[in-house]
Amino acid sequence: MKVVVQEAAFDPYKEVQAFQESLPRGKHGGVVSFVGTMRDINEGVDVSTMYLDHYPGMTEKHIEAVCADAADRWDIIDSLVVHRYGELFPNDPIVLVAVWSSHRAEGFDACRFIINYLKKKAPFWKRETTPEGEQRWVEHNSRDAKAEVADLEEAARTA
Amino acid sequence: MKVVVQEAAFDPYKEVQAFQESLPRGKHGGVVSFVGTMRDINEGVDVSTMYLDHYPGMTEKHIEAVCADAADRWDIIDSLVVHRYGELFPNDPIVLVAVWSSHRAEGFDACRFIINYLKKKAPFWKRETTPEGEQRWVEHNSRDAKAEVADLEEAARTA
Amino acid sequence: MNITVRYFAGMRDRMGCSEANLTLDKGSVTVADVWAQASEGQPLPDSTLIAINMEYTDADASVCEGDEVAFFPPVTGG
Amino acid sequence: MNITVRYFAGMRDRMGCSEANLTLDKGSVTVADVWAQASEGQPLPDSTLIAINMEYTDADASVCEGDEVAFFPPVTGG
Repeated sequence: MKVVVQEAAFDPYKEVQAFQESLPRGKHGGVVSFVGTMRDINEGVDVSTMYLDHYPGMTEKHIEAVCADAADRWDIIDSLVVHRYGELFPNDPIVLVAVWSSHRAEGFDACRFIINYLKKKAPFWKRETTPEGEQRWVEHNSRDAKAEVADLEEAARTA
Repeated sequence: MKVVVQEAAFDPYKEVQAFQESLPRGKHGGVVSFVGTMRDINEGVDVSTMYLDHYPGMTEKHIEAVCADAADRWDIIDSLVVHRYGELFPNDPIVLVAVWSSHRAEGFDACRFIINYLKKKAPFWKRETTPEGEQRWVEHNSRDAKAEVADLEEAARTA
Repeated sequence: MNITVRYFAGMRDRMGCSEANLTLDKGSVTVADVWAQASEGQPLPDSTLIAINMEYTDADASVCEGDEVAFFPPVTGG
Repeated sequence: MNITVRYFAGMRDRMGCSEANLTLDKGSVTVADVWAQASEGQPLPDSTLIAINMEYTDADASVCEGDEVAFFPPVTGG
């Protein structure tokens, strides 16, 4: 398992290939990857730049916990997460999640689990700047966040 | 939508990046990709090379139909499939499925759908060679194939 | 009626060829008729998949002049 | 009891700082007590998330000497 939280821009597919070099050859049957990229529009408003705030230390800790949880739940070979913070521009990769497994079903399940839980648990906050220079913190766009965290803890306990 | 069936080896992530260059910048929020690679063991038997037979024309036609079906079912931006045939070696990428979408849930669903249905409908056949030079056609390892195709047609009709 | 028959993978090995041109006398022909003539009366293996002009079908389907009928084992790609 | 308090994102803007060191007189202290002193009596916004030493918790949790208590809005990464 490898988790990197960095300010520098990255090439997600170079990261996948570099990490794969460290794995035994011929053992994995599939790699499922998700690359989240910055869009130039959010909820109907144009966005020209984005700043990603984070809580150093807590971020890594919770992403690692999510990856470890995925490895407990599914039979996977390894996982890699790279997540940026700081200033981002449209089309920039924000996050990469890649999962190597013998069989594809486990890879899809684990990759989706990691990105879903990362988005719920890893302390990152997006602040968007419009072309007019207006800044706003992106708000959580689903139901009450506390209830969601409670659901997550409950799901983790009962799994 | 782009579907390529080729004999030559390929770098799946170069294909993803090259195809992405053709898409409008800043519009997709995520890319989900699956890369299936050749393992050096199958059902407990070592495998040193694999030959992938296919039905030229029918293969492309059915992969394209699966991608079109995915685009009907989910709100995705575009999809790319590259699949090899001919002689393969362990660790070689066999297939790439990549799906671009605004939101990740649709990307995961569509990518998984495409690889699952491709494996059921696209006419490819694997013949493995063991280190001792023994050759065997890989047999369908799930339940009765005809029932499965019927299930698929039924699912397609009622979706 | 002239028909092209194609075989793939294990079916090619079994039939000893990948493609054959058949002429059938009947006016109305099904896939089962094509198989019977092509195989000289062998039973069609249970799990065989069938395509007419690259579309999946079954042994009861009608075959027309110029059709390409393919017989092959369950697919194992991806 | 000495506590470090940290704020992120909109909470940092609201509080006008990212970090503060607090000294509390009480022997037994909860997150709610820390917030009350740090915010000089402001109500805790409804959706605020709380972490003690980088683990999620709630306003009733006990706080110990040297703990780092963080207050922040719902997360929006990924």
